[in-house]
Amino acid sequence: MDKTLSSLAEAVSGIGDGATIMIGGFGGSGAPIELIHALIDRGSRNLTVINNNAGNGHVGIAAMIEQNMISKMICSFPRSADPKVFTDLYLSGGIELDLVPQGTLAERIRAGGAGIPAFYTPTGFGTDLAVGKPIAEFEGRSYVQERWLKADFALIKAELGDPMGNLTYRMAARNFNPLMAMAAERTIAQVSSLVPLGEIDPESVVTPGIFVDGLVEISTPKQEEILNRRGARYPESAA
Amino acid sequence: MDKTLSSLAEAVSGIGDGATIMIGGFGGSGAPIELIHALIDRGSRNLTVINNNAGNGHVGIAAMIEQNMISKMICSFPRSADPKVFTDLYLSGGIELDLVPQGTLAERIRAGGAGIPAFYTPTGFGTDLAVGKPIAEFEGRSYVQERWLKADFALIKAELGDPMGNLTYRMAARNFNPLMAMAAERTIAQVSSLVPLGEIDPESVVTPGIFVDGLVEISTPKQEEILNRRGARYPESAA
Amino acid sequence: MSEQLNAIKLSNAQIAWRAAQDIEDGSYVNLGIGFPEMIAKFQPQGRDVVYHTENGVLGFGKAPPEGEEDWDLINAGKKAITLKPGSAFFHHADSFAMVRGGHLDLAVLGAYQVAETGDLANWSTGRGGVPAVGGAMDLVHGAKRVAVVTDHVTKTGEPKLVKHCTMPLTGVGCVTRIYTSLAVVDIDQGHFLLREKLAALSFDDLQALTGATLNIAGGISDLDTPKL
Amino acid sequence: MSEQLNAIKLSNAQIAWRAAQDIEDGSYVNLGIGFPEMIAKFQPQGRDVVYHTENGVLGFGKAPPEGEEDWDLINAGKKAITLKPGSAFFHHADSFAMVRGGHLDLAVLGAYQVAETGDLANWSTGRGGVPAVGGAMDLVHGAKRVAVVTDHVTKTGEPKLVKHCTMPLTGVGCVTRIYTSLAVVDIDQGHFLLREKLAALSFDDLQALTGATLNIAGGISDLDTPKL
Repeated sequence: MDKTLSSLAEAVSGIGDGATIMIGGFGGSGAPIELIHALIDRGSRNLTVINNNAGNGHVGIAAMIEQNMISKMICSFPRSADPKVFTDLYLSGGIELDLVPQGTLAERIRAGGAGIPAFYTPTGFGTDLAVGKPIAEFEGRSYVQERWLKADFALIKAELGDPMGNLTYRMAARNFNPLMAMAAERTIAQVSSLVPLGEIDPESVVTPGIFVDGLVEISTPKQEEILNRRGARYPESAA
Repeated sequence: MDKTLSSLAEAVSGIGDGATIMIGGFGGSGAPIELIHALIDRGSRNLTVINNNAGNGHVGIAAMIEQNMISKMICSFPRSADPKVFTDLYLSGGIELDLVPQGTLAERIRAGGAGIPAFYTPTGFGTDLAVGKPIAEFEGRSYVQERWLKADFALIKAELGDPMGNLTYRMAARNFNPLMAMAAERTIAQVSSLVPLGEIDPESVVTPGIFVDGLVEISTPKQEEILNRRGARYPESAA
Repeated sequence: MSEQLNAIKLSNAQIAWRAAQDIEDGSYVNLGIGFPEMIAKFQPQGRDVVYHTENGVLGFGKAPPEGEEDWDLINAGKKAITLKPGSAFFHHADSFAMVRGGHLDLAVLGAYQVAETGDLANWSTGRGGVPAVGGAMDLVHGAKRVAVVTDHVTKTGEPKLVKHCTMPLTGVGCVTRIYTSLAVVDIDQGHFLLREKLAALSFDDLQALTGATLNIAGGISDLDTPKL
Repeated sequence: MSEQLNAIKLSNAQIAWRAAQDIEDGSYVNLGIGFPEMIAKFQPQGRDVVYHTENGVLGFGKAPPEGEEDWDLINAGKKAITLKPGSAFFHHADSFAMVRGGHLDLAVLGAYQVAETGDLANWSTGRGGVPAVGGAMDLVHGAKRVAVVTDHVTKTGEPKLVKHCTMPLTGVGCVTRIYTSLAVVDIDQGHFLLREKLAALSFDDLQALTGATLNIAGGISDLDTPKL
């Protein structure tokens, strides 16, 4: 079993217009920058993107928005000082936003991966973000019903990967990545080091290979925060 | 911060009559035998015990049943060729049984730990085990509403533990242990090796210490399957 | 016909062999405790199959030699197993997320009864005793294909493929294919669809041993297995 | 009274210092992004506190020196952090299981408004722009104590402790204690209970700056902090 893909282009080749894509990462950590930029090269449009944020700077998801590839964002914290492109698009009605509390976002994605179509959470009860959602009382307390989230594709970033798709992560770059791996029809991981089968201790595997469909090695991955501190743009000609 | 307990007796000292206890393990693997036997020494009664099984042989949970400590079992597979004590007690009405499908049992315990009071699952729909439970339809398919499970205490077995309660497990002895650690008011772990703070790689921690209240080192723990193959009994005088 | 039937019907090993032929290269598979576990022995050469067990192991291999068991390394049937390169451990909630979440390509289970609607009864005879369900009710949901391996009839000659299950259900409308001692039958939109039968058995005789109509679409192949 | 108020009121650092005094040895604590993060600086000597951050780190320490940041090791405010011995990484669902599941001893957040019922408004002014909620709605549920650090009044002098929140709610009936620039106020069964106030401020003046009745039970202590 070898899930290794030969190129970034191959990795994103199946992602057509209108797809729903989960993209791992939280702020500048754990974002699969090379996969995102390969998707920008492919130029898919009308995408729904699920991520905690709506991009920062002019690379990664922010660059996808600048390239007008995204018609809807599902996230918890889309506000950003730079760039203003999401803000401007949102305020002009050019991009749809589904705002979800961060813990509910994580749990909805896990539910999608675990075959749980709906669950109840105290989060959001009595707030504007629960409007229209079913409410139920358990043991005298009120809870909001939330639904699973699934996607056509997940693009994630991992640290070690083996040919069967077993993955580990690097520090807080783990965040949403293992959850998204579970919740997509097709999960593509960029790994910083592709290691031979058997080199990842079965005790230390965070994402078992059953959740991963393809992986591509990017041995010195770009880090979103560092790119942004350098003022990087993608594509470079977009400057 | 040091959650280390000085003795098994201290570890179980708070477990009074009528308590609800989650006990880790699946069949012969992962059962905290020394903690269970300490609880037998303490002699608490009228306990509700949550475990996948209802004991095997004459040690561990089986010995608790033999000692008449348990008034109710919540489990997925209580059937056992040896001993017959659960069978006899159950058929004579001497012990209550709440039978739960194994995946639903795991998810209910996780829900208890995660603050999710209820969720929907396809498991059990249309069967005797869904009788009386709310049913809901999502995207044309029917699901059963299941409730969280919590406990007063969890007794679990881990491999490495540090003074803050960070834990790792040993192979398939992991099973229900990390979930139960999340779902109890007070979680007590027996660890095969107590290591200094900082010796467990933060990437490899399976149960973060926030879920653990006390731990006791049992450096050469008994293994239930091996005990049973030797025909062991607890207490030894019970033979 | 019972003696004649016993003479021609497949052994459990042959049923397991037949089921194994349908497991594709690269599949993630859960084999139920007992008879279904035998399928792993007949995995065709050159196919890479990853086996899942409910208690938190993916990618396990054969049983270890006697005396070399590590009893912390077991499968859901509590039998000792070994690891293959690329295996992983995880807790029970993640394990059943794999099951319920549709990540398994195939789950194979035993059966007391299977209805033409795909309903399965395999956990309780409904005759008292201590009920025990384990992971059966979870496994029938989520896997892309849910197959059954079973004798075609009970020991007393009653059909196990029926119109409606009379025993307590494990799941509703969940089975997609049945490998029996006499035939291979698909569930197709609430009906049995006969795919293969033993050459030595006439369609009418097979129908007589089946509790609901066997439909045909596109011909019936011979159910042909090696002697096992 | 505004100038006089500015002369006596606590600085943010002093409010943070006061809040830090109530954090018990051995606590698991989440400090909200921004002002609440300052509390960690004033953790009293000899108390062991484990800090949780939503993005999957438990047991982190101070910010690293500039130039030594690892940007894969950040907190929920996207600031670089360091690790202390005994730290752990976990994914976002496990992180919010800690929050929602009641495993934190304390969460401290900022506020636009807090009502006497314990309702909190801290995520949206309701005045348009891009809405963003982050983990605030999760954090207000589950922690054993949910505290707020805030100025007692807005920049224009309006009370932030009110009868009903007029801004969009973050959570209903969730706040248990409020540390303000003038007082320490508990929420007790739907009412404000004044625990401490600046000695320089009369009860009547404090009441005038508060949007709902300040109740008293068992006396009012002086809110006394070092100069910070």
